[in-house]
Amino acid sequence: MRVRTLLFATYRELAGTDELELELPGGATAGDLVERLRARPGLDRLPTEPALAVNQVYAPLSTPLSDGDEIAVLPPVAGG
Amino acid sequence: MRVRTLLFATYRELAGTDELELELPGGATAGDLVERLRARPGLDRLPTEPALAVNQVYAPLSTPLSDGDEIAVLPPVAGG
Amino acid sequence: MSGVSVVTRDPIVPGDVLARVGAAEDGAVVLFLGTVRNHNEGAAVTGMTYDAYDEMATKVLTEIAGEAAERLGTDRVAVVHRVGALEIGDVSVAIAASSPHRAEAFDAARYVIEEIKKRLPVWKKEHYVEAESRWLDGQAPPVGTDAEAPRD
Amino acid sequence: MSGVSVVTRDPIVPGDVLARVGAAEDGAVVLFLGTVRNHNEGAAVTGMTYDAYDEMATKVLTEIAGEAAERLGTDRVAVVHRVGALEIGDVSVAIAASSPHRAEAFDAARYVIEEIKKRLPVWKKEHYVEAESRWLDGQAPPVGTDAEAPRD
Repeated sequence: MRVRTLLFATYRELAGTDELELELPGGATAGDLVERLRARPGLDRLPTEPALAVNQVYAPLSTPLSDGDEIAVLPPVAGG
Repeated sequence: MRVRTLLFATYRELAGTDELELELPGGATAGDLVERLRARPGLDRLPTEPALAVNQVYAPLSTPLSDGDEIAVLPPVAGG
Repeated sequence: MSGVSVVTRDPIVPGDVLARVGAAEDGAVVLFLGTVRNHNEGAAVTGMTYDAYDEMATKVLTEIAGEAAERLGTDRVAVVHRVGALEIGDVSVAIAASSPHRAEAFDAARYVIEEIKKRLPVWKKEHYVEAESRWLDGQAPPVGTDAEAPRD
Repeated sequence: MSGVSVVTRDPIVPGDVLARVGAAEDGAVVLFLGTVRNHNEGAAVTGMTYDAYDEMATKVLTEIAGEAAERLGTDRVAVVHRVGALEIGDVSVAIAASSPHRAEAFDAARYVIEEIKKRLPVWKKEHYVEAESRWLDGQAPPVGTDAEAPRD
């Protein structure tokens, strides 16, 4: 399956991009995606358990992914 | 001595006026003034210990008065 | 005080009160508006007439704003209280406070309105659809004790 | 919801946010403004750039406003968060709430800003007079647990 990954703020700067399209095996979880990301240059500095949103809803690492999902990797938030 | 008495809201309506000039003996206190007021028609319904301000500062009944003082007799307040 | 403390018969313009506070070092601004509502204790209300001991009210308001400024840690507090005949929706009181951090700005605005209710020499007569107008019950103001009497 | 919950790149006009709340039955209106301040932890600041996960931020803001409305007991909550490049004094967030009584209006406005800080997907990069710009430390957002995962 193919998923879309969005990166923000410091994580975007680590990745050098704000978006990645990744191919994952069926049954992959959000945690599996994070491991794949951490194997990429720059993103080895991503936390092992970053906050995630799957399709714009906060979700744990155990969340199973589906084809076409939008996964955002979110640094600690600082709005207001 | 002569003092000026101001009346507000319900107390003004009891008195039928918003201001009275009264002559008091030297050494009179604010409490003495209240007793004098309560002897007037309508003002017998004034509380025996109303809140008072002497020269625009909240003051107890025991406050000694001086010639020219401005004494306000204040119903419970309801601003805001 | 960069702010203002005033009792007025003119309509209150919230933006003008807001404009009295704020500074480059502030990260938080709180504005409170008290408005005349169309109901009270189950009765339909048509308006409210505010009576005040004007000169003293301005003094007390200035005192309250000064106390709020101390809590706030800045002098950026503004408060305007209206008196006279008000209609439903009219702003009876506007309070603005600003500070570097939000907790203090919320606290100061809240302090001012609570103290106004306790000790501002203002009274209100509510007008009803179906009953005679009446002066609302208020709070006994804090009268000085003998120990702290203003004269000797 | 008579109010509004939105993330925008346009300057915030406080009066417009205020105008989204208020009703004849309300006696209290609270407006909170967050503004960009010229200092942080001892360093002189020249401006702030806000980044956001726009679509999700609008959803989360709507959620927060809904929760505030429940606490408030009215649907009169409005919240606007700005993103992009802001200068000192610019309003980054405006929150308005109105209700019959003041305690609920204060509480709702406060709730919205506290929840924004906890879970709105927004980040800010501060720009300094004497140092390189940096992303500010934030709070870990509340990620769902396995028990409440959004899918099975």
